[in-house]
Amino acid sequence: MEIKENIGWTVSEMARKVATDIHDGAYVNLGIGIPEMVASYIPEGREVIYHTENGLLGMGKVAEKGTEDFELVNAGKKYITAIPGAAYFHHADSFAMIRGGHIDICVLGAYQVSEEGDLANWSTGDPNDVPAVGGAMDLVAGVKTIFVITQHATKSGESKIVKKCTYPLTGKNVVSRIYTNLAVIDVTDKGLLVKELAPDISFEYLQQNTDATLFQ
Amino acid sequence: MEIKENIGWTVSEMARKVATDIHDGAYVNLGIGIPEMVASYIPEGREVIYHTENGLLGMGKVAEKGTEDFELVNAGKKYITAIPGAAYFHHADSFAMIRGGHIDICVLGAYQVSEEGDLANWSTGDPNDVPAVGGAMDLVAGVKTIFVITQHATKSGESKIVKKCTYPLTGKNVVSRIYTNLAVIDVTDKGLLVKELAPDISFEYLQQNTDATLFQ
Amino acid sequence: MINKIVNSSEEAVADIFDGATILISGFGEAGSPIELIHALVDRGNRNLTIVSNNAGSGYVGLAALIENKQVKKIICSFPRTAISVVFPEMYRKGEIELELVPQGTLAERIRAAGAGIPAFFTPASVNTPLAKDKETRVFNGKTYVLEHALNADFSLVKCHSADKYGNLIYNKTARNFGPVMCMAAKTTIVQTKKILEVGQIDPECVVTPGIFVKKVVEISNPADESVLVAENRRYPWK
Amino acid sequence: MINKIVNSSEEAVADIFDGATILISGFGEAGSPIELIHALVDRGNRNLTIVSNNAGSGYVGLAALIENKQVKKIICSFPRTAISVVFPEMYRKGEIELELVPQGTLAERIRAAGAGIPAFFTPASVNTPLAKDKETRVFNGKTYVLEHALNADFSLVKCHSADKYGNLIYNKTARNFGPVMCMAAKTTIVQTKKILEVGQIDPECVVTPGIFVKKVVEISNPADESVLVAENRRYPWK
Repeated sequence: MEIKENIGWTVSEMARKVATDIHDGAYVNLGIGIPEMVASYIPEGREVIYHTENGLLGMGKVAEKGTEDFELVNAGKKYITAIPGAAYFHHADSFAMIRGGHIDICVLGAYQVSEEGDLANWSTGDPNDVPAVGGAMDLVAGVKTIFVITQHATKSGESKIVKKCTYPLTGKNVVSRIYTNLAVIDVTDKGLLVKELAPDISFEYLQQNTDATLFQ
Repeated sequence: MEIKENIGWTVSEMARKVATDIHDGAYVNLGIGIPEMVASYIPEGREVIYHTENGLLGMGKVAEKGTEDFELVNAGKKYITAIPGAAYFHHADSFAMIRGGHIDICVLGAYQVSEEGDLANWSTGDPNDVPAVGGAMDLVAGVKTIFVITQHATKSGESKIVKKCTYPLTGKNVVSRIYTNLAVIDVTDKGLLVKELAPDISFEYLQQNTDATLFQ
Repeated sequence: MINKIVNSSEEAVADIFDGATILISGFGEAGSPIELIHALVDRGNRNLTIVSNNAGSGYVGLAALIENKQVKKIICSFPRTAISVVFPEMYRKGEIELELVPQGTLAERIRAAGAGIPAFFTPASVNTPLAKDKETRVFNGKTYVLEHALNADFSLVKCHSADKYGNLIYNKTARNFGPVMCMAAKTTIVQTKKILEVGQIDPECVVTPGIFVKKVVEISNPADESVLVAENRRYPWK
Repeated sequence: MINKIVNSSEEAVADIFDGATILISGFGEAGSPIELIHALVDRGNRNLTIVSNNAGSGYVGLAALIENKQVKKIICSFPRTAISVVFPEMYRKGEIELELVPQGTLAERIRAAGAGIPAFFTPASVNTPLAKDKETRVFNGKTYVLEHALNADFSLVKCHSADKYGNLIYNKTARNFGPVMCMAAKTTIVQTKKILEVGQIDPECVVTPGIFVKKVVEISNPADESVLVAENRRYPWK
C-alpha cells in the first residue's frame, strides 16, 4: 500500500476536527505529542477542563519562556501553567479520576487501531526497545471516550488502521473514534464506519490504503 | 463467681496504668467511653498524638463549654479541640492510617476478651438490639497494639476475661494487654499472663473470679 | 461554560428517582447535608437505598427521611446514636433493611467505587459475623475478606465553600465521608455554606476537585441537627 | 517529645540497608529527592529494589544510583525519558531488572500498601502483555486484573514545607507520588525546602500528616535535575 505524502488534512486540521467534537464543560486528558495540539482549536464559547495525570485538573497553556516552573509540568514533562480554579492532587487520586470514569474524553496517538477498537500505542514489541507504558493503559481502561489522532499510515507507508493489531495492545475495544489525515472513522459494533473523508479522498482510495475493512 | 464491688483499682487508676504504657511519640486512638480518660494521665515529658477516626490527627482536649464547634467532634461525637500541628482528612484516608498499621496503640473497652486475645466489644448478640459496629473491627485489624481497659466483671458479676468469647467477635487474636480493676494481664502465646495485681488482690482470688485460665 | 451552581435545594435534588442508591455525607450531624435531605423528603422518592455512617437522630434530617418511609434499606456502620428513635423502631418492626459495614470498610468501598476498583481485600471483620459467607484469602499468612465497591446513583454532601467549577473545601471533622462520596456517585449534589469566586480556593488546598461534582447549592445558614433534636423539632416543619 | 528533623541527608539515610526496597518520589525531576538519592549513592547500599515512576536522566539522581550499580531491580511505569542513558544501557546488557507497571496501577499499589489493602482489582492492562499470568475476574461484565500492594522498607520523598511533626505540604505537580509513598514504607525519609513551626501549616491543607513520616531534612536549595543534566554533570561530583 502506498499513501502519498501531504495529502488530506494537515495535523492542525486533524486537531481541529477533534476539538470540534469536544463538548462544552468536558473534562479532557490529552496524550503526549500531537494530541496536545487539540487544546488550541476548541471552538469559542466552549469551556474545557484539562486533566494531566501527574496531578493537576485545570491545566493551562504551556509556560512562556522565562516563566517556567520546574515543579509545574504536564504528563509529557513540558512546563505548563494552571488556570484559576485548578486543583493539585497526588498520583493515586489522579488515577482514581481516570480509572473511576470521571474523565469524559482522552485523546491519544496510536501505532495501530483495530477494527474492534483495540489500541496499540506503547510498544512495537521490539526487544531492543526499553519498554515504557506510562498511564496509557489506565487511560484507555477508565476514560469514558477514547479518541485517537494519528497519521493514517506509518512513515514507511503501512496502514495503522488494521484488521488485528500486531503490536502489543494498550487495551481491547477501547477506541471510539479515529481521526487520521484521510478520514474520521467511528468504531461501531458493526465495524469501522467512515464518518467523513478529507478533501479529494475517495472512499475507494481510503479503503485501498487501509488494512482494516471500512464501511460507509 | 462473685466479685466485690469497689475493690482493686479505680477507673482512674486503670486509666493511669494504661497511660504509663504509652510511649513518648506514640500515635494513639482512644475508644469511646472509659478509654478516653487515658489521655488525662500521660506522664509528663511524653508527647502523644491522638487520632480520631472521623478525620483528625492531633485531637486536643474536650471543648470548653461555650466554645463547642458542631463540626469538630471525636468518634464519640463529643465536641473537641485540635492541637497546633493537627491535620484533617477524609474517612478513607483516616482508615488507611488505621488499616495500614500506622497507629501505634488503640485502647478499647470490651464485653469479653478470650485467652487467645479474641475481643468481643460491639454486640451481645441480642436480636432486640440494633447492631452497630463503627470502626472497632478496622481498629483491631489494623492498629499495631490493642489495649483493653475494662472492669474485670460485668455488673451482674460475670467474668469478662473468658476461655472463649460467647458474644460475636470484633476480631480474633487481637488484644495485647488487658487492664482491669483487679489486674494487668498480657495476652501471650502461652495464654494470659498476670503482670500486675491490684492492691490486696491475690492471684488465687483473681483466678477464682476469672473464667479464663491465668498464669503468673 | 461551566457553572454548577443551582438556585435551590429543590432544584438540586430534582433528578432523584425512586429506587435510587444515595450516599449521604456526615458523621452524626457533622457534615450532614440536612437541607438537601429535607428537599428529598419534600420530593418524596421511595424505595431508596441510603448509604451513610449513621441512621439519623430525632425526627429531622436522615431520621425524617426514614420516618417518611422513603428508605427501603440503609447501609451504615453505626445506626445507633444517643437520640436515634426512628430507625431502631422501624428496624425492630422489620420495616427497614440494614446492611451493617465496618466503618473503614464502608469508607474504602465508597472510595473504591469512585476510583474504579470493583473489589479489594481488607482484614477488617475477618472471623466475625460481618464476614459471614464472604470470600476470604490469605496474603503473607494473614486472612483478608473480599469487599466490593459501593457505587451510587447520587450523593448528597455538605461542604464549607465551593466555586462554580464544583471545587470544594470542608470544615474540620465535617469533612469525613464527603470527599469519597463525591467520587462514588453518578450525580453528586452539594450544599455549601459559601460560594467563592473561581480562583479563591488555593489549588493546593482543594479537597474535592470539581470533576466529581454536578450541582452546588448555597445554604448560608444550615440548621444544626443537634439544636433541632434538642428542640424536639420534626420535619416537615409544623 | 516529637521532633523528626535530622541535620543532614547523610543522617537521614543512615538506616538504609543492602537489599532494601525503596520508593522514590518524583515525576521526572518534579518531586525527585535528588539530595537524598545522592546521599544514598554516598552510602553505597547495593542490591536495592527501586520503585519510581521513571528511571532517571543524565548521570545524576536516580541515574547516578543506577550507574553506581546499587540497583538490582526497578519497578516503574516509564523508564525512558528524553535524556535517559544509564538505565537503557544497563537494561540492554541485562544488568538491571525491570518490572513495568501501568502508572495508575503503580500509584494504586503503593496507596494500597499504605492503606493495609493487600490486593485489589483494576481494569488497567487487561488483555495486554502486562497482565500476563495474572489472575483476572469479571465484575458486572467487565474484566479486571488482581494487583498486589507494593510495600517498601523506605521511601525517599521531596516536599515543599514540613514541620517537626512530619506534616508535609508539596508544590504543584511535584506532589505526584510523594503522599502515597510516605504511606507505604516502614521508614519515610523526606527532604523539604523549608521547615515551618508547628501550627504554621493549615490543618485543612496538610497533605501528608506526620504519622506517615519518620525523618525530615531541610535542603533549602535543592539542585534542579534538568540543569545538572543540561550541564552534563555527573554524581559523585568531580
